This record gives sequence, structure tokens and C-alpha cells, in this order.
Amino acid sequence: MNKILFFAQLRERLQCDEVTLDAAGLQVSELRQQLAQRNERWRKWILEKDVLVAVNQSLAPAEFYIGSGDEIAMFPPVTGG
Amino acid sequence: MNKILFFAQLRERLQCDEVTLDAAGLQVSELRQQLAQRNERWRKWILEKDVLVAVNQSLAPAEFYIGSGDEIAMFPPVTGG
Amino acid sequence: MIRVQEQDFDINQEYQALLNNDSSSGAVVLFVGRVRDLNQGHQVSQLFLEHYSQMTEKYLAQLEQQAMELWPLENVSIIHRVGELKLEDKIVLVAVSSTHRESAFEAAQYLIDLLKANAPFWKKELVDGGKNRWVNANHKDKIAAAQWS
Amino acid sequence: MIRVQEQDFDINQEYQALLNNDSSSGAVVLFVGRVRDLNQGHQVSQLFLEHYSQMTEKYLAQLEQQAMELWPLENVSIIHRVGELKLEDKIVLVAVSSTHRESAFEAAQYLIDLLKANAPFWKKELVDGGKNRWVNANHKDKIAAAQWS
Repeated sequence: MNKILFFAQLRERLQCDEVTLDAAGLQVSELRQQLAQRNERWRKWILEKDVLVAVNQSLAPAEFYIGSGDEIAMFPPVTGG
Repeated sequence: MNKILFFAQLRERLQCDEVTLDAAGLQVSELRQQLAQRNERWRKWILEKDVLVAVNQSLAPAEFYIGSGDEIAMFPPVTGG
Repeated sequence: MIRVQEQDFDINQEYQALLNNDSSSGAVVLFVGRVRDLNQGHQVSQLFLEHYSQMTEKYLAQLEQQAMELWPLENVSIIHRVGELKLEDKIVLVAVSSTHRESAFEAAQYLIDLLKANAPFWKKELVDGGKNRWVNANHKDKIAAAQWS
Repeated sequence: MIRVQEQDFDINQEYQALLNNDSSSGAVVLFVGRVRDLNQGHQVSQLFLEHYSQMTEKYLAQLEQQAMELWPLENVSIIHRVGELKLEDKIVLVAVSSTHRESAFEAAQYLIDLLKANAPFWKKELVDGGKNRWVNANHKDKIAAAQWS
């Protein structure tokens, strides 16, 4: 199974801190597609907006394959510093 | 009359902190020529070495005309910071 | 040295820690980012900094490592605050020591440029006397980071 | 703010003074130059800093003015020490505050590059266990200053 964490405005818009599901074997882009099917709100915020994805705390490209147990995080462009 | 101040290794080599003479109407380069005539030591350190000249506390080029009462300073390239 | 913390930091203490027993650094560059009153056209009165805690320290440690490989540095410190911040509060410190100033300046700019583009922090501002607003990522910051790659 | 002085300075105090009542500076860059152990191939144990006192503050004030005209800065501080300095002592502080970091970094580099090339300070080192040696002007420093003109 995989934990998927959401941050900042993405977390607020989805009204969700995290979900747990089995994403092993999916590419990052496929996981986004799958989450987008939940409803219109998810489609808009997960798929249409600029979303960064980290796998095991490192930024991962769309074609990256998720492994069993990997920690996934999705978030908007960062604004620290 | 004009005060001419010497600094750092130039002051040490000339064994002189300052001299007073009338340099009004001379160009900076002419004043150097004149001081160089004092003796071999002065010729070497005032003329042959890299010497910067300030007139009234601002760096002045070789062709700058010295005025009556101007404060002149001569020193080696600076090494602060 | 990497720290992500709620409390403020003391610049003198961080300067001392950076240079502890170091006689060979002739140059130290410190960058401090602060909460300022006007941002993206809004009057800011307060800031909340969210972060992805498992990732921030990991990313900043990698960044420090990269800078040490790219320039001949003696030492690097990065401190980033999270949580509630007031106007004029310090947000971030990037401190670099090196024998010569060129590498210290370049590395400090590299570190803050990459931090702003990639480290998982998000700013939520209290603006215009009551509204909450997530800060938009700045296109200029993406360009600044891209110039290093 | 310009100061030429024998005593040490406190970085926190200078940070506070630079930013007194300033809510619009989002970026502060501080450069500190220190006495380091190895210089131009010699082992340094002490430093004496001579200056042309009537000219140093005048030149540094002009330099500060120039930087304020070239970049949108909020404030600038330059402190340079003179007299006897020990290994690891701070020699110079250049501090710049600005709304954005690009101008703060550029102006700080400009100020230290021009100071090193033009401000009438001279370093005499105590080296290799007893000899006195005037530091040679550095060709690299001339190039660094020339790039701004």
C-alpha cells in the first residue's frame, strides 16, 4: 500500500490530508489520472493545476514508476525562502 | 603650499610621512617627476613603482592639475577589505 | 548544518557556529530572507509557513552537499523557519564560508535560488486586513533556479 | 552608514541597525571579510591595517551613494576595521537590504569589489613566525572591480 500526502492549497481544496491506496506499479502520471476520477473537484485540482509529485521525499517526473510502500506527496509549486 | 602625505610601504621606503611644498599649477605627473629628483631612493619608489595619487582625498589621474592648498596623498595599490 | 524550526535564530550564534575553529575562511556571505509588508500587490500582516517535514531537511541536506561539490567551501548553514511569522521576522538564513569571496557569493545565491524553487515550503499570508491567501509561485524564481542547471 | 574603527563589530547589532523600522526589505545580504591563516603563500599570525583616514570614510560614503543609485536598495552599511587584528578577526562588513534578493546580492558584491580596489587601506602581515610583510595588491581584485565599469 502507499500513503499519498497532500499539502498547502491542494490539501485545502481537496479537503483531504492523505489517502492510502495501492499505487505500486503505476507511473506518477497514471496515479494522477486515477485520483482525478474521484470527482470533478479532484480532477480539477489534481490534473488541471500545476502539481508537483515527490516519491520517497524526492521530486519525481511523470514517468516515474511507484514501488510498493513508497511515500507519495502531491503539492503545488513551492513558495519558501 | 601643499601637504603631500605618504602611506604604507611607500612611507616606509621613503622614511617620510609627509612633505610640504608648493605644487600649485603642477600636474600630478609633474609633481611625481619633481619629487623623484630628490635622490635615487625617491626616484625608485615615486616613479618606478605603481603609485596612486589622491588630490583632496579623491584619486586623481596623471594629468590632473593641482591647486593651491590641495591635500596630496601618494600610496601603493590598496589592499583592504 | 541544516535546521527547520519554529523559533527565531540568532545571526551572531550562527556566524560563530559556521566558523568554529576555522582560520582559513577569509569570506563569509550571509543571506537573510524576511517577511515584508507588500507581496504580489497585497498588504501582508502575518505569514504561516507550511512544510512537508519529512522532505524539507532531506532536500536541504542534498542541496548543501551539491554546493560543497560545486564550490571550494569551508562550511554551509541553512535554517528555515515554519509556522506563524510576523512582519519583519526572519524566514530563512543561508550562510557560506570560503577562502575567497567569489565562491561564497556564488554558492549563497545558488542555495537560495534552488531552495526557493524546490524546497517544499508554502507561504500563506494574512493580507489586506483579514483575508488568507496562499502565495503564488514566482516565475522569476523558476528562472533564477534554471540558470544554474 | 559608514564606519572605520579599531574595535570589533557585532553582526546582530548591525543587522538591527540596518533594518530599523524597515518592513519592506525582504532580502538582506551580509558579507564579512576575516583574517585568514594563509595569504599569498605565507602563514599569517597577525595583521596591521593602515588607512588614509581623511579619505577612507569619504570614499566609502561615495561608494554607498553609488550603490543606492545603481540598485533599488533600502539601506547599506559598511564597517571597516583598522589597527591590530588577530587571526579569525572580522575585518570588514558590507550589509545591504532590499525588497528583492537579486539587487541585494549584486550591490553587496559591487561594494566589496570596489572597496578592495579603491579604498585606501593597506594590510601589513606578521608572517612565517616573525617577519613583517606588506600584502601585495591582487590582480584578481582589479579585474573584479573593472567588471562593474
